[in-house]
Amino acid sequence: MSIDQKVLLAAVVRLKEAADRDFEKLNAADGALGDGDLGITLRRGMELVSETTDDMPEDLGKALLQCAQAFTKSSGSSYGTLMATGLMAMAKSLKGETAVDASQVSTLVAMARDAMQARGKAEIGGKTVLDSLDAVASATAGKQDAIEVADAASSAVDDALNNFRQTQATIGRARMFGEKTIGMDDPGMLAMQTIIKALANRT
Amino acid sequence: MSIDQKVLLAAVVRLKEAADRDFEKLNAADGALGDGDLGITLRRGMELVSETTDDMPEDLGKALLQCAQAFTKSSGSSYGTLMATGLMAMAKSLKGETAVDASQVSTLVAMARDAMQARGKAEIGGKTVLDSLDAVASATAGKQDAIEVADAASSAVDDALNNFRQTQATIGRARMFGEKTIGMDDPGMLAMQTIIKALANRT
Amino acid sequence: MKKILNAPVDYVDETLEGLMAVHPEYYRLYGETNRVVARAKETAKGKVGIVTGGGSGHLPVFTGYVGEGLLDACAVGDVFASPSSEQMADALRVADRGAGVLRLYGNYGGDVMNFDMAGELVEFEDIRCTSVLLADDVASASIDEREKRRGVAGMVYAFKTAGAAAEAGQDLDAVTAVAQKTADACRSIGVALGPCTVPQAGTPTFEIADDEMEIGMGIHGEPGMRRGKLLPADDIANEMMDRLLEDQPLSSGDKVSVLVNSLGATPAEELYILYRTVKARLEAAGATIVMPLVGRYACSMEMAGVSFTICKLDDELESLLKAPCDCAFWRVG
Amino acid sequence: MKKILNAPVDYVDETLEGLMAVHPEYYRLYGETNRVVARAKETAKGKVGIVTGGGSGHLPVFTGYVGEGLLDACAVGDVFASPSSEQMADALRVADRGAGVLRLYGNYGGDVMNFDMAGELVEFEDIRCTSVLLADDVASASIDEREKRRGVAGMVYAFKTAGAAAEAGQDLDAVTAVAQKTADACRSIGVALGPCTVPQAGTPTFEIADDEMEIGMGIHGEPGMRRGKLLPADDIANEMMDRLLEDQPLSSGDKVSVLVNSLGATPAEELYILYRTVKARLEAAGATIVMPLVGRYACSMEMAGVSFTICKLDDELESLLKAPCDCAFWRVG
Ligand SMILES: Nc1ncnc2c1ncn2[C@@H]1O[C@H](COP(=O)(O)OP(=O)(O)O)[C@@H](O)[C@H]1O
Ligand SMILES: Nc1ncnc2c1ncn2[C@@H]1O[C@H](COP(=O)(O)OP(=O)(O)O)[C@@H](O)[C@H]1O
Ligand SMILES: [Mg+2]
Ligand SMILES: [Mg+2]
Ligand SMILES: [Mg+2]
Ligand SMILES: [Mg+2]
Repeated sequence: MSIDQKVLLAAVVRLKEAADRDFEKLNAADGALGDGDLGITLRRGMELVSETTDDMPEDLGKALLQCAQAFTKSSGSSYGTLMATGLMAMAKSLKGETAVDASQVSTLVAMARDAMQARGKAEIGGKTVLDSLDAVASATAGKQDAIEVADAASSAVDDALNNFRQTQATIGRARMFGEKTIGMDDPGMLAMQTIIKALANRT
Repeated sequence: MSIDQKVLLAAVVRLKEAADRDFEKLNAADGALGDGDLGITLRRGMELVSETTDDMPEDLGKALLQCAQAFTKSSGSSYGTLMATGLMAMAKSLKGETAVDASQVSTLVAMARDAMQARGKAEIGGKTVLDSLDAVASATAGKQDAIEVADAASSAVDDALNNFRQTQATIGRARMFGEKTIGMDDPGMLAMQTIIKALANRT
Repeated sequence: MKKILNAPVDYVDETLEGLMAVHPEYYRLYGETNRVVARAKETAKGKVGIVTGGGSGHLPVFTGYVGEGLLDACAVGDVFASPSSEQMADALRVADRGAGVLRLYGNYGGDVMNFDMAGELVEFEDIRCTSVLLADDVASASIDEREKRRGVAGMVYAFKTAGAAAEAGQDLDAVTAVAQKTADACRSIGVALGPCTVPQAGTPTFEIADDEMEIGMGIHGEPGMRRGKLLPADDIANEMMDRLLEDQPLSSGDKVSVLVNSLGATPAEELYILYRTVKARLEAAGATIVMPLVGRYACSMEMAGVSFTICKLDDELESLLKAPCDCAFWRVG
Repeated sequence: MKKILNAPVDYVDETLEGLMAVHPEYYRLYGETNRVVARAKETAKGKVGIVTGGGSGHLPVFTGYVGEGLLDACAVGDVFASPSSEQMADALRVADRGAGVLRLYGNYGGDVMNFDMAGELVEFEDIRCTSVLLADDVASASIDEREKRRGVAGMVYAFKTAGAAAEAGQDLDAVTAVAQKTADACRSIGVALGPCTVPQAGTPTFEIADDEMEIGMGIHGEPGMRRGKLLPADDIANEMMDRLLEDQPLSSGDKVSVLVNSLGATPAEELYILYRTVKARLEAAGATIVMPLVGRYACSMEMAGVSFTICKLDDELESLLKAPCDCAFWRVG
């Protein structure tokens, strides 16, 4: 199974539902280590994306660029900007394509990760959303089958959270909380769990 | 018995004690209807008066002027200024005298009352310190004997409080509390009770 | 007590010490008790003096407005307490340059008695004094008892216009007339959301629930007209404007200045939010707004809340309001 | 939530609406979302532009400092949230008069990413951009990790000196160098006594007991260095000065300016009380104080507390600091 406009539109619906569902949870997680707006950022971003689904281009590059712009417009929060950056990187590489194979997911996610790293200047391993993406890129690498890819991505975001929970935050507002962050989940990694699970249609 | 420098000095000692004793009570009464500084005003005034007792002039006019100045200096609160005004009026009329008879008390208190009324522009009957002085002036009028005068003054300040308790304040900060002041004592009348009782050496 | 201070008894003297250290170009201390603030530079002989005075805790009021085109001296009391008549007399003395002095201050019992007494003291020294009292707080008495109203932020307008008149060389009677005209033209009302603490008392001036406000509360926490649920900004502004316009109706062609003033803690953001409604209401009444003032002009330390003052202008007052002035807290021109 | 507002979501737009209504002589709105504040009057062709941006709730920072001798434009985010990169790009566009634009703002993750992105966007339009980030809060990282420090009130100094350099006709590299020199010369620290409430969150940014203070707390309530009992003013000032002087030692002959800044609720009186100790400490270190600033220059709405900023000056910075500037919140010269 390959990913095309129809698949993307269905994913947007699931993503919006997931953003609504996890709104409070993400705000609370960000509230404990930051300014408590992460649920807002994700929900508002998905609302704006949803408003554009009627004219979602068939060209996947253009479609993802449209999604990126929704995130840029919706707010200036770190997560929104990082999402826009990641989407833009994928958009560039998909320009002109109307379908993409599941086997390419790993490469695309890695592209997003790299662009976001360039933008935010954080290290891999710093307990941020980058580490979730890194885990997803690795876990899906070499997989061809859509179901396998979805399964691998879905467990990778869970694993990433588990693997980093006992480490200390080094980036963003959370950094100031130092050792207190040990044992706590990074809000951005939680948000990526919401996103990947919705994309993979796994719960 | 006539009042002279020695009597005055003894009265100052009693007044200072009384001001210390009633400090909290007067602050609390003023706190309920004003700014809560009346105990401070009285205590601070009597402290400054006490500091000058070593050079208290024999001339009662000069002596009372000295007391008045202590009250002017100590603070700018209404009560301090009214006290200074009343003392100054008595001082003017006693200039050059070294003794004054108990029979003159009524006239002197009336003088103080009138000067304070001119200064503060309140009516008699407005539930202020003026009404306490008015009651004392009336009750001591025509009395010759020091003990009789003291008794009359002492019960007059109590009666004034009882007579005005159920009326409404019309002057100063208390005015703003309107009907709430019914049933409450005017702080300035309470302070005058402290003063007159200490002067009369009655409790 | 959530305040930054040393011994409460030193609050005012230390404030003045810091103020002098930061602004020697504007202010100097004067008088036996160092409780008079005068202009750093002596004014020219023959200029009418303007003196104010009152309790501390209201910066920029009163002390802050000593400066060119404004006041000549200020007698400084303890927090929320009148200065003594001796201190006021000192302020009158330093302000007198042979042309007499206007006493321009807020209508509070203690201040009135002490300024009267101070005037009597300096009369012996042949200093002629006049008085104008600000009584602009519409919440503190009905219009029939205007003389009982308290003075609040409206005094800033009177300082400005009288100060400009004196600087322009007008004589004592003329300066006094300008001040009186301004005082008559001002109407103010406040709303309080939270109290402040008088250092020497140590407890908040009043209690108020987390979801309440009090319309008409005085700047020392004097009880207001109505306590109720905290309303949206537009509703608060409308209620305050209702009271002000009821008291001094405006009609087409009127010119006003308006002061939207924080009592201390309320941030600038919220003053600007309120100003939208203030402007809309004034314009709806047909009035033209001249030189609106939005900020902290007359505070009660860390009290949360705002006050509105409307000052109705004629051509004379308008030009005096726009004339230059300069102090550490306010500059025009 | 003890605040004066309408719908929380409108807090920023209504603030801007009021600000424009009061000060049309200083400001105008620009951009698709009306979230760019630019100077009312277009500046001359060839003048280097200076743009800032950041979250709202800090008036006079950031928006307030748009004005002559200061900034050209500001991108305005929601309360305590970065503006979007599109808004920043609009600010860069309106500020560009052909000589390039300096991005001068505080070191916060979101702002940095968005300003970088905005710069990439306008690069396509041939607008040359440089960046200087304020990272003056000594409590937010050790001196070895200076690039991780947050930007706080020190930015006021950088706005002033860079603004003066641009107004004097210096080119982009020179203006950028002045801004960087100022940023390097600034050290700040805050102390918080009470929180503020972000309208859309509706709850206070942090909790703190009635007898506690937190030294080093950030302007958005970021955790500080030490929470403890509320100390006397002189002790608070000494502890803050210890940290600042440890970070940037001063010696005889040094010239500094110092900003004693209220975070919002703390009244002017208390700033002056603190200034006594600040002055004593600077003078004890042998430094000369130039143009001390005491007041509300960078706030966090109704937060209670203060910050100190020391800006070490050389002759160039001193003369740029003293050069004229004019906005609704600050005037020099
Ligand atoms: N520089 C960065 N690089 C990578 N990830 C980051 C960076 N900054 C923040 N994040 C991620 O974003 C999350 C916080 O996002 P958000 O709440 O939008 O931040 P803020 O509100 O502080 O702008 C963090 O938990 C982290 O995963
Ligand atoms: N104008 C006045 N005329 C007569 N008595 C007055 C007047 N004003 C105040 N008082 C008396 O003084 C008392 C309050 O004194 P004080 O606490 O010193 O006032 P404040 O603190 O408001 O200056 C009142 O209870 C009243 O008895
Ligand atoms: Mg956040
Ligand atoms: Mg945020
Ligand atoms: Mg009192
Ligand atoms: Mg008093």
